[in-house]
Amino acid sequence: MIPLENFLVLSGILFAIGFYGVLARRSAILILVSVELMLAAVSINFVAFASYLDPDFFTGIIFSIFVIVVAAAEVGLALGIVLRAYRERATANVDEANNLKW
Amino acid sequence: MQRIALPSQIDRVIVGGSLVAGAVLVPVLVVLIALLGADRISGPELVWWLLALIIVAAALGAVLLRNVVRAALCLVIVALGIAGMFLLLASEFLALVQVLVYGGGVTILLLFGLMLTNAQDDPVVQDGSQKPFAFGVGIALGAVIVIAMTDATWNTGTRSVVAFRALGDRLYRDFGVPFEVASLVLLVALVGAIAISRRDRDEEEVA
Amino acid sequence: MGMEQVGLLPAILAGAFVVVALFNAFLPRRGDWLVILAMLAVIVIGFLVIKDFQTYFHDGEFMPRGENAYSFEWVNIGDGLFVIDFSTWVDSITVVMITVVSIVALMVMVYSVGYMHGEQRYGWYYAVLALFTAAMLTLVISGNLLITYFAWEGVGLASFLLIGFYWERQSAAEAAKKAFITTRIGDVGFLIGIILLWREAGTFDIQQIIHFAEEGGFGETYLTVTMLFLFMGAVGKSAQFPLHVWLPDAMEGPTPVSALIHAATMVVAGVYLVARMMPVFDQVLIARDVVLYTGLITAAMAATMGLVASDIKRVLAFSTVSQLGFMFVALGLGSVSAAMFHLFTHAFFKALLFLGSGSVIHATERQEVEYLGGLRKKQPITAATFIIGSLALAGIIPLAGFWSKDEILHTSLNEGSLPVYVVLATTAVLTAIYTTRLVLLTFFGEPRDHHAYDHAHESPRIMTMPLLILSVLAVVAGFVVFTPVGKALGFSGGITELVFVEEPEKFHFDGAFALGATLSALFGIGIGLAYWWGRAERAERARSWAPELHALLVNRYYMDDLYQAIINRVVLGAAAVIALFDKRVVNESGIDGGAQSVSWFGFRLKFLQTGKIPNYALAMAVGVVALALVAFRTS
Amino acid sequence: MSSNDGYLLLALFLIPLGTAVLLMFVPSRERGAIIALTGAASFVLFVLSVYLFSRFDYEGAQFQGVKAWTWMENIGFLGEKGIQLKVGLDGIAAPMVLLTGIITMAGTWVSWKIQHRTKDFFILLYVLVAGVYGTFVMLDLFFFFLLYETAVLPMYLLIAVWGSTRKEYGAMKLMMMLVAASILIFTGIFAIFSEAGLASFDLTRLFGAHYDPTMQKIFFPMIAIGCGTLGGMFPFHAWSPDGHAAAPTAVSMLHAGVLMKLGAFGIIRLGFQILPEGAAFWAPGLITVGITAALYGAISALRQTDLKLMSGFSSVSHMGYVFMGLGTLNVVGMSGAVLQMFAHGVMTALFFLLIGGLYDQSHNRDIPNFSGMAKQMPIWSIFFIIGGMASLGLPGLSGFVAELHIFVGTFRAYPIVGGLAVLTAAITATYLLRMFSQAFFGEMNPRWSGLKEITWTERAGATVLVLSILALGLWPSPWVDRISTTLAHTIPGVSL
Repeated sequence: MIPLENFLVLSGILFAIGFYGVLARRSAILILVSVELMLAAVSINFVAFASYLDPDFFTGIIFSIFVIVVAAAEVGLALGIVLRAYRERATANVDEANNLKW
Repeated sequence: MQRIALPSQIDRVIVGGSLVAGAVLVPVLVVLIALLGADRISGPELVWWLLALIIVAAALGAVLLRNVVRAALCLVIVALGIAGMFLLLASEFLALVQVLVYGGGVTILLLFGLMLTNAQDDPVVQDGSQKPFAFGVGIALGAVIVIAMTDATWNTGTRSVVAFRALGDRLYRDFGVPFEVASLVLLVALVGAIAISRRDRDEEEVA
Repeated sequence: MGMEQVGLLPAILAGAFVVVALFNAFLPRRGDWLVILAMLAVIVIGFLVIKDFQTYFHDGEFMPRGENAYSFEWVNIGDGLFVIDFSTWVDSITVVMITVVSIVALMVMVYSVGYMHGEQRYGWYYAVLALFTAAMLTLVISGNLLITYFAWEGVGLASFLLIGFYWERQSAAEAAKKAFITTRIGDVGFLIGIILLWREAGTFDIQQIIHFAEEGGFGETYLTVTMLFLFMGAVGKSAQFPLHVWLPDAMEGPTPVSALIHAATMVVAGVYLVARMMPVFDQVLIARDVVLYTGLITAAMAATMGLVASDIKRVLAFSTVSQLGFMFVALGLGSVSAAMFHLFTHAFFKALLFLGSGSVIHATERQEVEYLGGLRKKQPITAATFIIGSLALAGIIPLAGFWSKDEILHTSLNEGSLPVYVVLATTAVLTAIYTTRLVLLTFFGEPRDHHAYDHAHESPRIMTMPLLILSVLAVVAGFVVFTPVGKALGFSGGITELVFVEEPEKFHFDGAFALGATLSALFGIGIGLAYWWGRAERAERARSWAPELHALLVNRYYMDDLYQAIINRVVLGAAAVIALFDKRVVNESGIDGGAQSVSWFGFRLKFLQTGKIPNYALAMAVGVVALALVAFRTS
Repeated sequence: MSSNDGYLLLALFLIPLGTAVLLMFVPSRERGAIIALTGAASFVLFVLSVYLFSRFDYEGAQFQGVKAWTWMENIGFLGEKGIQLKVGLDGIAAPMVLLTGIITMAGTWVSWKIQHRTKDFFILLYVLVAGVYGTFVMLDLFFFFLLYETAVLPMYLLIAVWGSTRKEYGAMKLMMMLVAASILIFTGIFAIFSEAGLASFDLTRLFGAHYDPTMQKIFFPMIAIGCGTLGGMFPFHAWSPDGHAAAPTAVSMLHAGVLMKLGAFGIIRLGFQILPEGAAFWAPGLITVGITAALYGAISALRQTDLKLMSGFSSVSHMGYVFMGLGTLNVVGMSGAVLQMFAHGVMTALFFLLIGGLYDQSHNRDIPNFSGMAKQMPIWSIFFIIGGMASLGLPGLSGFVAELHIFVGTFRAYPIVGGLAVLTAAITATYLLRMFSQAFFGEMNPRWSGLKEITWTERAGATVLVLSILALGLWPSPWVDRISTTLAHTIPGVSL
């Protein structure tokens, strides 16, 4: 049997990679991609815990479904924002979106 | 809308990706099969290792590749790998959903986004100035999570296969209201996405 | 009416002060009559008080320490811990002081009716005179050191107001300021001394303090330091070295004021104070020596300065300082009697001299001797009385000054040492010289300023009457020491016992000694006559004869310049440094600097606000990792 | 003083508050109504203050006229009687109430001259007065602090809108320093609250509570610096000269006259009465700060040419005496400190009133520019000289009584410091007399021949203040008895 730790470590690594992507990427779309990676990592976590720890077995899976739903919604919304920003500023580069600057 | 150069891109990605994947995967596969033969690991574990390798490699590709289209397509591989993981965890329904939503919808959306924002015009400089810091923080975060996960002792019980019917019962009976809320969220998000991304009237006039 | 009502003396005048100060504009003659009436009432009551006091001398019964007449509590903290009693104390010293103050004050007030006639602020002048007299009477009847201080400052205030009476003149304003600040420095010591006495004795009551001291309640060093502080007050008020500098400048005030305050009464407050505290001074001989030598230095120094002064009032001022020095010498030798006797006689002839000089100034509107001369023809009464006063000052038998000065010289030889006597005797000769010079240059010889001379006339009766009365007193005041005279005045056992409370047997008239004193005074007068008789230009010759010495004396030993330099360099320098410190360090560095450093940091830190979301995300991530690590550590 | 007088104590701070509210409904154009209303209010307050002062039983050391209304209890961290509107008067607050009454009345009269936004000025002024009265009579720590801040905050607007000479700077500096100081007080108050463990802000109960000596030693300086900043304590006095220079007349009067006393009052209330061991530990520090401030302020004042700056530094010097008196830890010295609070309040209010009367006409306060003013403005000069004489400690005027007590107390504890303190009085005399002889005496400067004598309202105000100076100076018993009894019985560890 595959130990639970395997899944957990995998999800951790995946989460860290996604996190790196969020911080390091400059294109808004690629940041979205990285966010998706993080969400996926969390999903693995949920399902693995559900499978190994939860006698009822379902709660984690249902949460994963919600995560996927929210992820889909988020991508849709985020793309809308990116498109809008691109039209306004002719770039999808987040470094140039610095209206909050002093 | 600007030019769309998708087909040739996808060809190159598929061919190049397959070559790279093959070059990495084949030796690993050999090692794993050898381990399996020596009874050091079980069959599901072999599959897990393979999937894990693919997922990590693809994820790295998604955050490291300079070509945006390739990076986005790497996400598809990650999504599919995770769907495999779900299968290993005996939740076929989730695997299905994962393939449909991520492998299909999300990726297509992202690609559209890329196309519409002309991201490929300047594919080389995709990384921000704080990349080294991000690298350090990423490593640190990963290390923290991994140490935390392995440090703990998990009281693992028996596993059972998810029955579709029981899942449906839970989803629509116990989690009915959240489910409805989630669908509402989706709806609002879609409406919102349209509202945000559509041109204002005066903008159209200018255009 | 008796000693219990002694508090009425200042009260009446204080009332007159309030009424005249506030309402003089609405009173006929600006209220001068009110003040004079009050003064007359004071004299009547004062006479009754003295009469009452005399009953203690019936049948030779000797009451040396007087009587605590009246008291009420002013402040009482901790049920007796810290009490200020408004108590009065009448003894022989008080009686002498009341007599002197009320007679001279009345003379000056009457004289001022003529002298100050037509002045602006005429009512205000009388109001302050009333204030001064009230404070001075409070000072002399007080039985409590704090009340003494209270009155002490009160007379200082009145003196300030009267020196600065012609405040439109910058010099008068400066003189008033100088007088106030200089005496204030002495008062610092006085107040410290009072509080130090209280610290050990636990009371401000003079008799209790004396009692405490006589029982040895104070440590010797402690008491010495304390009495020296106390003496500082006397030094300031009585214009002794080194705080004598204010008195010559104080002559900027109206001349009657100089007569009252800066010759006869206020400046002797220091003498009065030391006399009052004599039993305590007796416990610490070092302090008494300090009194002695302060007096000696002052007497000699002031007399030399008086030799060259050209302002008629300043000569008299130096003479006052010098005579006060005589009194302090007597006190330093432990003889209250001699000091008080000299105080008594000096008050009359010095007031006379000042009022006489006022008469001259009133007539000529000049007060430098180089513009005077020959005035005896124009002002016979003034000249005659002035000469009587001068002779009294010089110490010619049998005028008042002779007896008292002789007594001090006597004491200095008996109680002190030969050097002290020699210095005093020399000073007495100098006194005779400058007195002669003053008289000669003012009233004899040829007039040097004909405009002033032609303008001059004898003063009106209201001014000459006080001169005549005072000149009579200047002649006879010394006789009171003789027993028959005292008995005639109503003091059974003679007035000697009144004035000479401590040592009733002490006053001895020594014929040989008196002859010596008279001869030395005549010698001084002779020198003066030889030098200045009809020849005013001799003053110029003195300048050429010893220019350095002359400059030294004219510039008053450069002490004023020294003090001015100290004020300018040291005090104002320190003030500049501290003001700069406050500006630069406290304000600009401390407060504004603090504010600016916040603003500086804000300016620097704003660059962290890049506006780039990935930067914020990175910071957040660092925080997450750090928090996770913390969670690790704790679990 | 009966407990029904508690209603009057409450009225002391409700009347000014009500006046402020009423003023809001008076149209700004109705100057007559504004003057009538403020005049009536200030007079009633004055009468009430005098009445309460005279009714105060000077033999009773405890709070008198205590009255309490529950406001918050058994909520959250508060227990029974958690926060109450509790009023009461003791022998320290009584003279302060009287002082506030006097200065409010004089300040109101003087302010009728103001032409610019008169109504708004008076609204803020009366809010300030309400805060001052409230702080003096409140026996609840919560309301004490609330009203303390209420008294301080209107100052900013009053200076920034109606001030002169770098008013924004002065107002900002004053506000920043006082608010920063309030943080210290606030911390101290909560330390006291939690250390007492009574779940109550009732001051009378907090007085009796037990506090750890170490905690007292830590928090006393916080209270002392926090309140001391408002009291102009060296080296946190920097707001005072600039703030006074910028403030309009009545505000300077109230500020130097009353608000600075609030600081010293806070040190007594919160510091000495609640944390006596901390106070005893830090008393030498207070003495040091006090004598330094006294000398420092006096010497700085020697060098000032602006009349208001000079008065400001003079205030620093005189408040130094207050801290010195408090540090003596004996009844005489501490009584002197409270007396000095009263005495300085009255005479500094007189100074600012007179300086304002001059500045309104001449728009100049530089001493060297003036000469022979006694000719042009004799009444003004006489008032000024009386104030100056009080300031330099002339017997018969208020300053002497206060300073004498402080000197005596200091000599009891530290003779050398006492000597320096007496010397300071001579320096005070020096700078004041220099100013007199320069500005008042001598030839009149023809530039000022157009100046008029101060107005009748100013004369009336100055007369009230001078009468107060004389009253304390000539008959100090009513003050001394009240103050010393309270101090002797309410502060543990204070020697007689």
